[in-house]
Amino acid sequence: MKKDEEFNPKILAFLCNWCSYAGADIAGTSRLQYPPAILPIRVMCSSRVDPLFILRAYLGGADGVLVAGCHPGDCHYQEGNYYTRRRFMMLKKVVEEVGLEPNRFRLSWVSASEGQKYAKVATEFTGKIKEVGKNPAINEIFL
Amino acid sequence: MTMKIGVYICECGPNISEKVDIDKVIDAVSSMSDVAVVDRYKLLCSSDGKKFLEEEIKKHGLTHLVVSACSPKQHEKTFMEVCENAGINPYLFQIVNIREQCAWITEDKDEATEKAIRLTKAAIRRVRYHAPLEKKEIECNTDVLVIGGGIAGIEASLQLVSANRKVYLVEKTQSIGGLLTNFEKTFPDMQPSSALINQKIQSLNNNENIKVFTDSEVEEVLGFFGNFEIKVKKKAEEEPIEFDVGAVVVATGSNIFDPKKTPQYGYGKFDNVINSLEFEKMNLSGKISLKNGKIPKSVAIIHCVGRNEKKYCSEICCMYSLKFVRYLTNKIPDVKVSNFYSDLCLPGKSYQKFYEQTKGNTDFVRSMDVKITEKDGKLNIEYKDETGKKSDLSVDMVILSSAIEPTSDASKLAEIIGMSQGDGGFFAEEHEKLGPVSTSTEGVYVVGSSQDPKSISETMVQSEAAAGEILSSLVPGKKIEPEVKVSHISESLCTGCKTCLSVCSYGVITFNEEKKISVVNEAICRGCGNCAAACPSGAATIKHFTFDQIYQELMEAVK
Amino acid sequence: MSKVEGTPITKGAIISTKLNTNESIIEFLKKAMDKKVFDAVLVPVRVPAGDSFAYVLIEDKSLLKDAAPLSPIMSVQGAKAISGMTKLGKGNMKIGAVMRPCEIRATVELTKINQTNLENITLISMDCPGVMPISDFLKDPEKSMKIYEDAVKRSDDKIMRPVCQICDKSSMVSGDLHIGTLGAKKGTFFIVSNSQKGNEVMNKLGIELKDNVDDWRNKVQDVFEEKHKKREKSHKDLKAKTTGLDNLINTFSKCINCHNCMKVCPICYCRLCYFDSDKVKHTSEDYLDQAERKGSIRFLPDTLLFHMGRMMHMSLSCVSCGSCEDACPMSIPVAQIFSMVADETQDLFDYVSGRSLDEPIPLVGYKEDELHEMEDAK
Amino acid sequence: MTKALKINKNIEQGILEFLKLLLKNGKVKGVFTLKKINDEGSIAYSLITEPEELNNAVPFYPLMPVNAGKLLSRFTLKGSTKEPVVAVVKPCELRGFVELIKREQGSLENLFIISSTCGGVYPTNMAVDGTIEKNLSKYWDAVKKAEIPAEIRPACKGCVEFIPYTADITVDLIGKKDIDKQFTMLLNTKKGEELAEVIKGEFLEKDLDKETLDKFRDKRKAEEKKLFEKIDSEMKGISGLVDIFGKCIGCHGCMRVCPICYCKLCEFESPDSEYSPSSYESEVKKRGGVRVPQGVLYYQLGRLTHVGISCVGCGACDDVCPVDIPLATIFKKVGESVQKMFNYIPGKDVDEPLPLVTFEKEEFSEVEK
Repeated sequence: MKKDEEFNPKILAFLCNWCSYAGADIAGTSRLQYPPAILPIRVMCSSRVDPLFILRAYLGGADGVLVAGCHPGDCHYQEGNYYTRRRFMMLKKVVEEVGLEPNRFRLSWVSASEGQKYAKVATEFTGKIKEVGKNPAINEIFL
Repeated sequence: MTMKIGVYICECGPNISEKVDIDKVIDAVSSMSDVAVVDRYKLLCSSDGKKFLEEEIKKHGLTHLVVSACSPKQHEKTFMEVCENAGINPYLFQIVNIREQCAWITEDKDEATEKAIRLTKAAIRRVRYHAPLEKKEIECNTDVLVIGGGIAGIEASLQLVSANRKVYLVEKTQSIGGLLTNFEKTFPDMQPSSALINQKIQSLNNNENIKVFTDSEVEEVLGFFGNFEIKVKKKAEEEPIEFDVGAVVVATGSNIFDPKKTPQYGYGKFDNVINSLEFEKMNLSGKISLKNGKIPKSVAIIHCVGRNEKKYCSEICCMYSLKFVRYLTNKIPDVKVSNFYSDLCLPGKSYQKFYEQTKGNTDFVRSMDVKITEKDGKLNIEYKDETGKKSDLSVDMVILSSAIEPTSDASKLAEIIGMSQGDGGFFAEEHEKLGPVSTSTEGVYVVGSSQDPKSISETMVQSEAAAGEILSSLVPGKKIEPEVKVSHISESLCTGCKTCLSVCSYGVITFNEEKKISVVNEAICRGCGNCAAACPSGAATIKHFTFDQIYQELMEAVK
Repeated sequence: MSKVEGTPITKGAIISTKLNTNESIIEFLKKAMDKKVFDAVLVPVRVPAGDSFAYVLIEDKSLLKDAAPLSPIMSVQGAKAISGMTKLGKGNMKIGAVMRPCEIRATVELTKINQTNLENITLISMDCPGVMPISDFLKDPEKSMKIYEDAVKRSDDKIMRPVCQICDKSSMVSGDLHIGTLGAKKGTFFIVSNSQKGNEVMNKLGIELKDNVDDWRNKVQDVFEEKHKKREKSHKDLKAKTTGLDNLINTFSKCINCHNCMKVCPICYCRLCYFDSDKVKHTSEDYLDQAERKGSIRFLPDTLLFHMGRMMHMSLSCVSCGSCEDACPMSIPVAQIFSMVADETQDLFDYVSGRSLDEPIPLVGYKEDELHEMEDAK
Repeated sequence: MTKALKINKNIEQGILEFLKLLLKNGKVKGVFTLKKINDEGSIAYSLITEPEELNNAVPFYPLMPVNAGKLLSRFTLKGSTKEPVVAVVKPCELRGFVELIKREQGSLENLFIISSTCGGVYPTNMAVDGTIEKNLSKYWDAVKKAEIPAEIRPACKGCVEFIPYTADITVDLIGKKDIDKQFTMLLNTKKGEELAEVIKGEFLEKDLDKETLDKFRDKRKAEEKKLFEKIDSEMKGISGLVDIFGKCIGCHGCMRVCPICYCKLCEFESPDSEYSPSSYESEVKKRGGVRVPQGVLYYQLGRLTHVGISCVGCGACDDVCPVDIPLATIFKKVGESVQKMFNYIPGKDVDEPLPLVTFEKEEFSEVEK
């Protein structure tokens, strides 16, 4: 197996187009600093995020996965994020129950104006992932 | 045909070039398979930049384009147009945001560069799996159906016809005008409402662009934004009238709460207990009198009738109760008026003033547990005052200020149009802030008190808003472009479990009973992708955000 | 009656070594990787828990320490690994894949129906002593390792899969290279080449091909002869027990429709099996109607249809690897029955599944002058 | 109190007679139940229309060759049965069927369901060599004493849902010492009462014996706890999972026999789960090596996210696994915890929506933590 080099985490962030992606943009335009470990993937609505994507990302070696969408009640598609929330909770429970680290996965509500919050979440979560450590799946060959 | 991907990195002046080592990015991605060209440019969104890209695409015969620049919210469209001009499908393109979410979030150039490389690689791997999507253009009908001939419907119609749009106005009673025709005056200006409504009805009647159907009800609404097929049934006529419109405005107004449901007020039991609408009519007739013809010397107005039952504040009752005080004191100088209320709702600049001007002519009794009985020919109001002390008052007449509620046939109409009903059974707007007059069905708008209890002025605002949206989105001669990044359900893979149906917020998925599979109406799908995530077998997918595309992107990002 | 398949190969080389077969093959692979003949190799590797072996594509040579070309079990049929990796096209890496002869034969069959792309893959087989049934191995993996080793040393096949015990193609070379241990003097083994690709590899490795593999060829011939006799006898006995409608129904009566046999079969390549598709789903009326005709039907009714249907679909390509039998939770001798049927159907067209890429699958072609014995129901 | 019918007959003959009468009186057109189908004693679910054929039926045989929920779904997949049919199934099979109905994969219309308090079933491979046959008397002794029969499926050992939820008739078995002489059928629904008309017996108002069953449930809970604790000790991190699932041969038998899996083409057998050579190569570059075909863990964890919410813990997956992965225990444990989160009991109520196709606006406020 490959040797571990010094740990700078890779964190996938599924961002909904209307709120969280815009929020992340605001964070940038207002030059808020947060760790570049966060790798954004844009989806139209957080409800597009199939739990299998998160699973694939984890098994594929992502050290953490963040899903961000509009605040409950503010979904651009009316109710999408309520389903996202249920699916996410379900996935997290599964992960926890099979003895993996649920704290590698996070769901956040970030509105189009909440650049501050996005930067905060990104920073906190990256910190958390650094505590949890490198995703062991990255060195696993028998997946 | 072999794939040739062109990758272009925008310096964005100093914005990107100073924070990201662009040459490093170029080195890192050049070796990726199918990548034909990688280059940098000072400002790709400039007209020179666009020209440069266009020529590059042609020169190298590129099949796919990746641009690492700013946020897609800034320039995705810009570069998609470039693709079109250069003759490649705009969806064989991916923009990478290395400015807002990369260059601008860290001072560490190496880190920013590393991230820029990851994101660009991910985009390159994603774009390989892009499929061309064809823009659809649909002819649209610019006529409008307005349901409800009250002030809300009339105002919307006026706005539309004055812009030379054809409007079909459907009213279920025998005449238009709605509730307003029962009022002598409107609050808070106390101007005659006849002035307001009649003049509007006048200008409608003089307009040849409007077709009014009274005694009529909408029977069927099929189709989608720009192309609705309507059936209207006129009472006493056999055949329904059929016509097409591009948009629908729902302005069916509201009812008042039936006080019989709150027996403590003795409505329907005691002659001189009447509801607000009955009082408006009595007042309009010119003579306010008791059942026995006598003039009332004392009148009580009970507020919030039905509020507990309805569980919401009807917003306008306080104001029209104050209006009633004015009616009474104008017509019966020596009358004693008492208002029994629990809270007063007086929002806005003018309402408070109206209250100040009126409160001198009446008592305000803050009370609870109001109960009305009859005592030797007079009405006796038993109540608890603020301190909880039992007390009572004897009056000649009681007016019940009833809550506002949806019309009895609201749910039937919701059914026909496919609108959802929200709290209290009022028609639900798409979004309280983002879409206050649109509904979950594109092209269907809801205005006035059928959406929520409202004053006349608020109603006017909504009617004009809806008209405005329609005028700007349905333009004669201009085709509408439905979303192309929509859901698609594979007929052969669908197992017919209806999971997608249950999660779709827009009801654009229907079930084919004979084939036992779900079918998407791509013309009205909004493309959120909820169904694709919900479908366990991958039968449902969403164009341009397919499993493959996202999977390839994320695997490269975490590589 | 099927014939004995000899081996036509005459060219090869004798390599001396102190290592056992497993080690020698791994050494060979390492060398090939050092010389950049292969960028990566595909070999069975023991899983960390030690209770199974999985095919692993290896670029980092250190991972070869747990590799076991002669693994005691066949957990996934190698052809499935090759098609899993290349059915969507050819990769850029040059890959050396070490597999059992029956796995390579299945790979050849899949290649004929475009389920693999062998352009960058070199197929390497070895004289196969057979594999243990997975269930036997799992009883005590560590012990099983020893048992298998000894059995191989004593070339005793009693502990092997039933179909391995009667395999008369255990050294058939249809890949590019083959490691021969049969007939080899102590401290040596043979490498024979069966293709241009094979020759090039040998060339790059600086191994000269000579005509000195007769000992191997003759020994293979003997083994085939002997196994072939065994095979025909066992098929004969099996026939008596399992053929005829009643026998068939009884044999498959324990089937629970899990379709494991289909899913692990290296030849079954359909994404959606016909027998999982809507075509075998009926209305309640149909089912009740069927029931009424007999007073009672097994539910689901189409078990035999599934197994016989599968024979129609794949017996011409069946390589008798035995994966289906290992996967059957109800211990139905699927592999033995299918190998019996396969021998017969392949004989019809004197076709041997996986013998050569150049032989088209019988049912996608025809000869004008053939099968006359079928005419007029003789 | 429920309406009940007491029949003074040995359970086996009694129930067969009942089923025969149902056919003879034309109450039903067919009987769906377990039946000996040959002299070798193979037992399979059968659809029976001829009363005489019921002589070989064994409705309460402790075996689940296939989860009957899946079979009833097949039977009614293309529309509810026009003719009435009665099915004798185990509680978890009924729950599986109900979960499938929620996914539009079947219909209860014109189906009469008879179930029983269930003592559990033996692993299917014990049917192969006739071991079950030998164990039968031991099995029924245990059931009569409300004890857990030895050697039954692990899933059954730890099953606390042994009382059917939506059956029209529930036959009272557990803890009933005298079922050789008499037995009671609880008539839970109008449909149940309608069936009961055909047979003589004494009608009474009766419920299941709560005390006995509670004791029995405690024994089951204890067993379940053991199983869960053992698996928990093994499911430690990614390497723990690799140790458990590493030997998976990818036969997907667990998916095919699962009463919840209903997709025409499983996501994990679809093009979505096929990997291009380039993705293999990038994985190799990343890890030095990669299993081929890859995706064993992805398949198992992925299935957990698909079926966990509805897993009825029947244990069919355990039996079908050729490499003895303790799938049922894992799926049951994970499933139950997911279900608890939405306080959902799969198969309890056919009108209760599946948790993932609905939502509450106010819930999981802790989610952002």
